[in-house]
Amino acid sequence: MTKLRYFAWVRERIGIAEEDLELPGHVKSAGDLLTFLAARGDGFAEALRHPKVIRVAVNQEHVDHDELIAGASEIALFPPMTGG
Amino acid sequence: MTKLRYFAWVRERIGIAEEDLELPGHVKSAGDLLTFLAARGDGFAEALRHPKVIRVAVNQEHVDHDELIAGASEIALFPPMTGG
Amino acid sequence: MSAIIPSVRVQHGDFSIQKEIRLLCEGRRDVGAVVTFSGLCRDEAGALAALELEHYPGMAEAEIIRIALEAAARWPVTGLTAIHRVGKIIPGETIVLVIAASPHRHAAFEAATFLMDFLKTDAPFWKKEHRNDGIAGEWVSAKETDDRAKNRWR
Amino acid sequence: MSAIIPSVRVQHGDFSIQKEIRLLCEGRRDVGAVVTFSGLCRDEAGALAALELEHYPGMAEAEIIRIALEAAARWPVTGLTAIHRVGKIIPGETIVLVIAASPHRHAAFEAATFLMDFLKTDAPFWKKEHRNDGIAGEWVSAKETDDRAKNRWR
Repeated sequence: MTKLRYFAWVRERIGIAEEDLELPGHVKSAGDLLTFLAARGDGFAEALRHPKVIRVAVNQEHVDHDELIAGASEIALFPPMTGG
Repeated sequence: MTKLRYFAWVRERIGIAEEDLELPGHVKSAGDLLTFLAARGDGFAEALRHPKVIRVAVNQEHVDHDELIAGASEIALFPPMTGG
Repeated sequence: MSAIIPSVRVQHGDFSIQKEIRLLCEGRRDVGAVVTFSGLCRDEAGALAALELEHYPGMAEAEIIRIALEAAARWPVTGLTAIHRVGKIIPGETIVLVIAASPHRHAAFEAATFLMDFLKTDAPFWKKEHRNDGIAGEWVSAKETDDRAKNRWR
Repeated sequence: MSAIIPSVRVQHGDFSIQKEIRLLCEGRRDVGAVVTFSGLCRDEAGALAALELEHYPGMAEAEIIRIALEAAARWPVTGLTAIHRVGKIIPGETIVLVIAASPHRHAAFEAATFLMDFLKTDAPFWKKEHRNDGIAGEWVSAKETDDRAKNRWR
């Protein structure tokens, strides 16, 4: 099981802040995960319509979309950051 | 009459903090003033031995040594600044 | 310069800049320069009622610590502090404080600037606007100028 | 950005950085960034007992105001403060404080750095050292690095 966490407008559009999910074997990279989630429809499709802008963190560290996510216990998706 | 003011080690070597002086007509530039004062001997010669390092302010503004000083009411001599 | 332990906090409440400087310099006699940066909430010419700050707990602190350690590796700092507020913040209030202490002034200026540049683009915080005219506020968009500010350090 | 009136003081006593920031930003909602620089007296690995700060009254204030107005002409600042202490200052105490407030963070960082770089080389202040070992202290020498720091702004 992998804990998925969503923040800011990604969270609002998906409609939940987090969930635990068993990821299928063909979801190997962060980019694969975005494609897989977008196919769940509705909020997911809406939130992930422009996958290039979505940032991904694996176990609380930033990763590129081509990074492999095998063994990740926590994956977060969020928009570009606007703190400070 | 011109008020001359001395600061930091220039003041210490000259031995006074300020004086009022009638400047002779041949003292036209800030550099002329340094030469004229150094010739007064003792503390002045010691303080102004390396005229290039001496900074000059006329009426409380920095000037180069070739600046004319006619009509100055206050001239200050001091070493490079070390505040901040 | 021995290794430093950056002081990093995420909190709802306000803080005292004077107290944070004192904590960073207390008992030291080798600090010659302290630079602080405070980021404040502006009212955007009266349009903005408040900002709502969201963050990723755990990662936000971890990411700022990573940035601070990178700053400490690049400049001879004696201490670094970063405090980021979350929740609702009204115009005039402080959102973020960064402090860099060093024997030398340019190290302190550069470390504080670096910390802010990377915090803006890499630390997981997001701002949502609440407007005075009642129209639903938007999430603040990331600025391209912030990416450029970060990239000049590479 | 309308013209600002820099707040410049030379004084013997210490000051509150928190109070000075408040004075600079009070009642404003357009300030997004406040950068402060504090210059502290170091003990030079135990050798220094105190610094004695001398200044040229009148010109010191006038010169800092000239530098601050030049900074205000170069960057969109909403306010600038500079306070320089004189007299005897012991290690750990603050010698100088500069504050720059602006809508934008890089303007605040640059204006504060500029103000310090020029204050160091152009404002008529001089430091004399008092040593712990009783040997007569020297006047601090001007640093070539400070001249270089100033000249990079030209």
